[in-house]
Amino acid sequence: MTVPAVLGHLFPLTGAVLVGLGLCGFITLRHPLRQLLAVNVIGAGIFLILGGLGRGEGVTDPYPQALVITGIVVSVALTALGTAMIARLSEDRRAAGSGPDQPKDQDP
Amino acid sequence: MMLSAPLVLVLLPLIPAIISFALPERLAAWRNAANLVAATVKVGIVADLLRQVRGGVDLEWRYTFLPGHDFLLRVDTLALLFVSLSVFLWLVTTVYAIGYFGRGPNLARFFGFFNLCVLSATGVALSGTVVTFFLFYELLTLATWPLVVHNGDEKSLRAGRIYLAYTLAGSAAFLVGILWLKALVGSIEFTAPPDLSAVPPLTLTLIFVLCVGGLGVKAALFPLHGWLPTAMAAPAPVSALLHAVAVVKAGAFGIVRMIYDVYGIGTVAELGLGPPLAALAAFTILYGSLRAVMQDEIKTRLAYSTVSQVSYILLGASLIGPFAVIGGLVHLVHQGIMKITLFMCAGALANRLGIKAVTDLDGAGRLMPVTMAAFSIGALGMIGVPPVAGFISKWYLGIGGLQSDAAWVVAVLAGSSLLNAAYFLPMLYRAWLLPPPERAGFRELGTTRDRMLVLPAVVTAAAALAAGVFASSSFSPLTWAKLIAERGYLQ
Amino acid sequence: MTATFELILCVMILGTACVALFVRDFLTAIAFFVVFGNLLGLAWLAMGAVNVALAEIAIGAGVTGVLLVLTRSRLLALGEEIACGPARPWLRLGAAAACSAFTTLLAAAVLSIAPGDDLAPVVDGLMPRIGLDNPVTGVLMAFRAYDTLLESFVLLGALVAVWSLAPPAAWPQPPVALRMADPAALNVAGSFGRLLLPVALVMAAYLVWVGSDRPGGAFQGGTVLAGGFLLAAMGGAIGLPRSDDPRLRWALVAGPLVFLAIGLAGAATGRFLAYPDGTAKALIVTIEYVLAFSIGVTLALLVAGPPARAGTGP
Amino acid sequence: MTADLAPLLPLAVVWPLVLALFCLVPAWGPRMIALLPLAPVPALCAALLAPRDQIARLPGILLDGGLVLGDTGAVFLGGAALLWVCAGIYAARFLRTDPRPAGFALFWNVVLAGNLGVFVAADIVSFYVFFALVSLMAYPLVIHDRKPASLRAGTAYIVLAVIGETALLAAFMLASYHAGGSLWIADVRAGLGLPGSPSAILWLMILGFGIKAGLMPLHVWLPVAHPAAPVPASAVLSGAIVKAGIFGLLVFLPFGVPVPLAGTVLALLGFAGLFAGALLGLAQPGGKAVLAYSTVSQMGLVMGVLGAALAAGTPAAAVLPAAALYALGHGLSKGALFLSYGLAPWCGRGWRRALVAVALLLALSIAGLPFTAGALAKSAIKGPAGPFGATLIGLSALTSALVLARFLAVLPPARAGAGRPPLLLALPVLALAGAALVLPVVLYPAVAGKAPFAATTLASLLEGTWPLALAGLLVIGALALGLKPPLLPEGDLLDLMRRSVAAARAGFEAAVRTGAVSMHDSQGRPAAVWGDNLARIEALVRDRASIAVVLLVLMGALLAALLR
Amino acid sequence: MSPLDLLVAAPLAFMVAALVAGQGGRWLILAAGPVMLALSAWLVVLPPGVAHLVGDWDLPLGILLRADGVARLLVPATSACFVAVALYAWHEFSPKAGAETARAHTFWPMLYLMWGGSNAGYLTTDLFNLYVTIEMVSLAAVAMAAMGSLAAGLQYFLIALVGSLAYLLGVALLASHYDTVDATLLAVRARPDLPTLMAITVMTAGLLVKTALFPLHGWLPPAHAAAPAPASALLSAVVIKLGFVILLRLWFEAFAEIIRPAAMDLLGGMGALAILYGSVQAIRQERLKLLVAYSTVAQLGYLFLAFPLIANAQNPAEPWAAVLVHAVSHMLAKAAMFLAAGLMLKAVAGDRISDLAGLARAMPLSVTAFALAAISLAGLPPSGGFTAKFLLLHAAIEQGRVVPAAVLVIGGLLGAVYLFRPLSVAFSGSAAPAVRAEAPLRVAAPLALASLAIALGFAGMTLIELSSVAAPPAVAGPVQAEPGR
Repeated sequence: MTVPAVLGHLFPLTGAVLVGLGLCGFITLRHPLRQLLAVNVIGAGIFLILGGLGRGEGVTDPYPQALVITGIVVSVALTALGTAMIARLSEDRRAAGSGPDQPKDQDP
Repeated sequence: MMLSAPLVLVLLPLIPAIISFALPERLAAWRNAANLVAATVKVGIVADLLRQVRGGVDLEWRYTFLPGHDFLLRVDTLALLFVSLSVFLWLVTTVYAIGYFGRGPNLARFFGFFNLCVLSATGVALSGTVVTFFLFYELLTLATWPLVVHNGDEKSLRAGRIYLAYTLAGSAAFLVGILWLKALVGSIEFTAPPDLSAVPPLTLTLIFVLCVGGLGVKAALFPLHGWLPTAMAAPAPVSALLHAVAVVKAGAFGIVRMIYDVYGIGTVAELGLGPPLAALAAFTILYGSLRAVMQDEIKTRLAYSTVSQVSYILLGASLIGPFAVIGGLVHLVHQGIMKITLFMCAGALANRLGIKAVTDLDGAGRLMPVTMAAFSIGALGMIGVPPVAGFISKWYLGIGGLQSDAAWVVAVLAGSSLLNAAYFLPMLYRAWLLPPPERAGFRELGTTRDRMLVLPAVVTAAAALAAGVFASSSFSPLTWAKLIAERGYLQ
Repeated sequence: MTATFELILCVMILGTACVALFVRDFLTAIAFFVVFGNLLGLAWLAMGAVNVALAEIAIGAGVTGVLLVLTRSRLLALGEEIACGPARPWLRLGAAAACSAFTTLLAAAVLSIAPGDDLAPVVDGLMPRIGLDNPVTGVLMAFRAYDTLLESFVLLGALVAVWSLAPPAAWPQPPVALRMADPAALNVAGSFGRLLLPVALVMAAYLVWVGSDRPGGAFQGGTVLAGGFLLAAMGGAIGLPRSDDPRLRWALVAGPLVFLAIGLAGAATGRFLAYPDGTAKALIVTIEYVLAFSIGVTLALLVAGPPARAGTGP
Repeated sequence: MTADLAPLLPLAVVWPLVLALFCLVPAWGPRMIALLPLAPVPALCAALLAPRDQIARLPGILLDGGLVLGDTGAVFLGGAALLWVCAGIYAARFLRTDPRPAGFALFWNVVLAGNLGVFVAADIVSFYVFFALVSLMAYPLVIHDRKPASLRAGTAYIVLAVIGETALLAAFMLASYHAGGSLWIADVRAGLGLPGSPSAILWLMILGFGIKAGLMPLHVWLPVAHPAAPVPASAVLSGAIVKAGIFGLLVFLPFGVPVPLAGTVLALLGFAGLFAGALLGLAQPGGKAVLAYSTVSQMGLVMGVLGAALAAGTPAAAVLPAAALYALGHGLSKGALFLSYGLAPWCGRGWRRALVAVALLLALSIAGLPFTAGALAKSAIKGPAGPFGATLIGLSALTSALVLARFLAVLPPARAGAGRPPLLLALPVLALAGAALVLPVVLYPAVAGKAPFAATTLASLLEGTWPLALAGLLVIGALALGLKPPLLPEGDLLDLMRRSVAAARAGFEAAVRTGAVSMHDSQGRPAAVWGDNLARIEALVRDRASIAVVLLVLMGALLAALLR
Repeated sequence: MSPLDLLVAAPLAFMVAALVAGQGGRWLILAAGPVMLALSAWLVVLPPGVAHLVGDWDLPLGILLRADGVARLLVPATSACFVAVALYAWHEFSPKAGAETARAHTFWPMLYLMWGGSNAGYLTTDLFNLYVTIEMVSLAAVAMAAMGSLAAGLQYFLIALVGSLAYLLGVALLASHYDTVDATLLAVRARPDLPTLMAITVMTAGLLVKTALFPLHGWLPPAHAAAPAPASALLSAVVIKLGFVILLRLWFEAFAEIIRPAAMDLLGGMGALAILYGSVQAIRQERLKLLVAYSTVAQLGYLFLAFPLIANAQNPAEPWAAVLVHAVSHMLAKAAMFLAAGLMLKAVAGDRISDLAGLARAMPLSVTAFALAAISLAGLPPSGGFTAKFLLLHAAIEQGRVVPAAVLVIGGLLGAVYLFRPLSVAFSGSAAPAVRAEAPLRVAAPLALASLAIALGFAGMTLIELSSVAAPPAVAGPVQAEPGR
């Protein structure tokens, strides 16, 4: 295997590892905000795979680029919603006087 | 009209059903009128159909429901037997229900579902394909459930639960059976029994067990009868119709269809399915009677009696002989008329005198002689005392058993008669012979409502008597059952 | 040389990601996450994807970072600790094993895909029909304009969703004030914001303009604009609007609406989201400007969060 | 006879039913009791005038049935109608103060219709219907006074009646089937005589008819039921209704073909009843009970003869007329005796002596005093009875005489102030007694083919008299010594049966209860455990991290499945 | 102009309008309802094979919109649901005391966003475009779920996010591998190699999370049960269907040729477990809305149980139709049930099943709606649910598959058990609780939906014909499709 061939896969492989890391983080981290961060890492990994595999001679395929940009915007929109929810939940918990600690998955 | 007479017949109860659901309580009189008119019209239509079918006219209405599954309504002799029974008893029960409830709560609901129930029963009768039958059979379950839980107390709710559990499980088994059969031999119409020769006997037997097991739930065949006695929590008009026509008969009718129109007697005989079924039916007959003897509540006793009596039909169907078929079919009608009489009377007693248990019956005959007279005729008919109709059924069943080399049938019939006597006669004894509790100023037929409560039972009791006395006249159930047997099953 | 650089870059990306995920202190985590985002931007640059790099740095690292920081401070103000969580050892071990297996499989799959810009020629072949030079913008605004249209609505929807979280009494108050608490800092930020807002406006306009031909475009422009708005708000240069302000609402919907209207106009003349010959560039630029403005406003408000009762700020 | 008299047969049956319907009309019901004597009139006419052996078909009724009047049937019909007429007259007076006249009239008429119908039915279905009517509808007559004793008696009656009905139903089904599906009695009887016919039919018939006719171990209802009914009802029960059972045996048993086993058993049981019935009757305190046991005894005689004839294969022509004659004589006499029992309290002074005289005459006739109608009947029936049977019959005169003497002994005393009995009560007694003493004599030639008393020899005279004389001696001796008979409860075996049934029932109920309790106990608490487990599973799958883990596992599974 | 575009564009336009209109946003349904229903009708009657490329940009790049059987069945049903839910929500999400509230304002734009998103999802064949549409729908869904319980909403949000990303990962792999994400092109190009299978795996898994197939359903019951009734209705009826439709496109269109029977059986098995598990859990619930939510878990199982049945059928058109009919009737019935449940619970001011006593008298129409919906959900005739179950059972028996047949039967019975329990309570008692009369529209909405679900039972042939329009080859003909070869 020639070096450029490996290089061609370098970023996608990094992306794959990022996906795995993010997933591991999502499983082991309990706080929703941290899980949100983990999700963002997964997203970044996916984008790297998508973009990295579209890498050609010197320039990257515009098609995956466009998809990645769309993806990034969607993911920031969702992250915004997520953070807003986390903050509001915390407020509600505080107002209800329950412990601010772990999000409890109790029945509504 | 001529072409779609079956459809009209089936859908007619929809009109009073909708009217009943829609009318507010203060227009109860209009609701009652609508119900009565519809019931009467239906009797008229059926009378006309009886004439036509006797003349050999065949009416059907077909609609492709799913690929390979036709929705077929067909008027044949067997269908008409069931339909005539149901329309007649519908009319009677409508009158009775009006008298029974007066101005109670939930009546709009009651009459609405009552009509749906009749719709389903008519549909069951007129179904021309197995799938059509299944549709109405299931619809029947749904339409009767609200009637069973009508009273809304804990007992009714429990009864409703048990009823659903049994019947839905039954129809599920039935559905599996018919789909299995369909997968093997294609679409199944009653008029054209499928060619089963290519199917392995074991498979056929299994399918038969599934179907008969499924139908046997409604027909209250022995291990599957548990729902029926608890369903007694329903008000009397419901029990009456449930036991006489709608539910149990649908199951029995379905089994008749399965044996004669789907499998065909040849196949059933080849597979040797008749004797086990007959044995089971016989066991049910005796078991139901035995249990009935032990009950104190009147309606429960009647319910076990139904368990026992409906199996007469199955016994007749499974014996596979001309007389047995006739006996089974005619019992379909006779049992209906007699049992509805009993239930209506029981309801009247409970409604007017608060009598629910056998031990409360003391002197009921003195207080409500007309009701008790009707009850007595029904009870005697059940025992098989001639000339009430039950005797005719027993006669044909017995001879049919002998024709099929099953002399034990006679013994079963005899045993059942004795047991029937054992649980009916004490009731008559109490009612007629023991002194009543003091009830000042009680009048049985004081108001119109009273009369509507009592007279339907008199009508059906008279019908039961007439069906026996004039058994061989040209419009008797027996003659019709013979016609069915001749046209269909005696080749 | 390039290879070494890229290798080191990848290692750093992985390292920062690890730290961002698993470090105990959440502020550190955020800091590393922002660095991670910027490194990713570098990676995109290394791949020659300047458009993505811009978006990643502006949105992925910048806006997300701000969001995380703001949320953290809100939670802290409410007394909530953002702990790593009491994950049981066996869970960690299992998760690590499962994720490694997954990663291995994923890596194997990735390795068996040959990288290549096979679609680039196709795109290039189509570019003349819309009269633009930047193929990414071409894909975004023409070939896959449908995606972009829906995406603009996703962004709008996200804001509506965030608004829906408003406590009943808070509607239609502005979001929590972003003003800095420290007067000195506020002063600095205020002047900075006042200065930066026009700059941001100009820069956004420029980014959109060049987007037709060189890297840049509506999203990047919108992000810059949002950054300007946010800084200005922090410095108190501008107040955040009430959510029932009609001007605000029109500003929010203007971009998606214009996009949709032009798309429907295309449908009236031929095909949904088709640009009539010769008008493509003009229409695209129009859409991009309005869209960039709306995106800017939307993003800024997304970061600001749901309407809140006065006095519940950080 | 002319053909236009044919409708008399259906009329004979329908007319009482019409009267019964009138009884249902509230205003008329109580007055219908006055019309009771009219009810059997068409039947009486039919018995005399209706064409013989000509089937009157009833299309559409039951299973296309029909009515026919045979020779035997005519004797039974006529005798029964006569008895019913007399008893009707008696009842019209006797029940004048009864609290439930309408009900009595109703069931009287219904039972009458059934009783008459049995004698004229041409097909087994009609026969069965009429038989059921007469069996079951007699129940209200038995319990008419509603006294506890009557009710108990009624219960015994109805239980055995239903068993009998059921046995008959089964027998008829089998018989009809083996007669090739024919429903005509004639065919059925012919079929029964065929070699292949199952013996069960005969046994069932003996059971069914035997119950009705009081065959020995099945007779238990009779001594309690007959006395329980009002006097006129007792009279018809004992005089006419039991005859339905005898008639059934007569009509269905395949005489002419030897049926050794069934015949012998029937004969043994019958003759056992002949003596045991009489002896048990001696031990009864009540007059009506004594009469009832006498009936058991007399019917035992007839059935014993029938059994003997059946076993020997005696042809029907030799059996039927003699038995019919005997039944006729017994029916009328027993009716008269019952009525006289009811009459006794009304008769003061000389009237009582007259009554006792009539009763004594009747009793002696029944016992077979020579030159009485009873003696004629006995001599006629000895023919088919065979030598052994004839001896037994001869001996039975002793017991019969004793039991009837017992009856005379317990005849109730006159009421205070009783004088001349009411005409409407006395007339029927006289008429019946007359008929009982005359009619057999009149009919004897037709039966025996010779003039009555023609072959009377001294030997036969002695043979007929010595038991009676012995009886007279015994009675006189007993009276002289002041002996009292041991008192037995009515219905001998009945009490025993009742007690054992009660015990069995209690045991069974206890067993059921125990079973139910143990069923309840065995229901454990697996449901709760299941619920807990399900809740735990659900809590697990609701966790985000677990979902992610599951997701990974699922991915692995999917990939594995896809790669397979 | 084509309904394919307008079905997406119109709701988005209404979203904009609702956002701008503020207080008056709810009035828009009066315009949107007829418009969308008309467009749906137009879609149904389009000639077969209608499809077009957005902006006329050709395939490897462009996006194909298509009016196939799936869309023709699901779009009208979705529209019906939305219209009914909107009419129902009319009062609930209205300005209080003349002033806008957050919910009253944001509910309506989100409703339209969800509407547009689901329509877009049904119509497109582009896998990346589908990603955007599921995000549109999820976003609105999360917000609606959060209206009831923030905790449940957050849970839903995070899990859905993971699901979306898994799906996106697959799309990324496919896009790199085949240079297209169009399902119709992939059907031609796809090869059974590791990246493709990996992509199928992660996409499927991600979508299963969104569709809440057992054992990935944990997020669903709390979220669906807590949300306000109209939101619950949309979540249970519409939202989860989108993920399922994408799965259909993947498994029977794009990768029909390379998916092996074992995978089909795996999904079928999970479906079976879902039916049993969901039903058992539903039986155990004491709260009405949780019961209905678990019923959704169970009902979703049927959709997956059908997968192996379709794949192995002699005539796959029938089970294919069955699965679509089931989706449609579940949509209608479940929406109706949630709405009716909302009315009933509001009337008694409780949330437990035992609170419903006597309601059959007090609010017969709502109970009727609930009952009709229950009939369809339990698969009792005559109803769409029955037609679907009937066809599935038929297929299972025809193929001699005992386990699916048994599960279908048992599932139906369990369904009846849990659905008739609340009804039974509603029928109980003899006194009618005093209940404030509801607005006719609110009462009519669930009733109309439930009646539709029942009415579907009478239109079996039409539904089957519709479902076969432009069906993928794997499910079209009577020719045996050999998945996996």
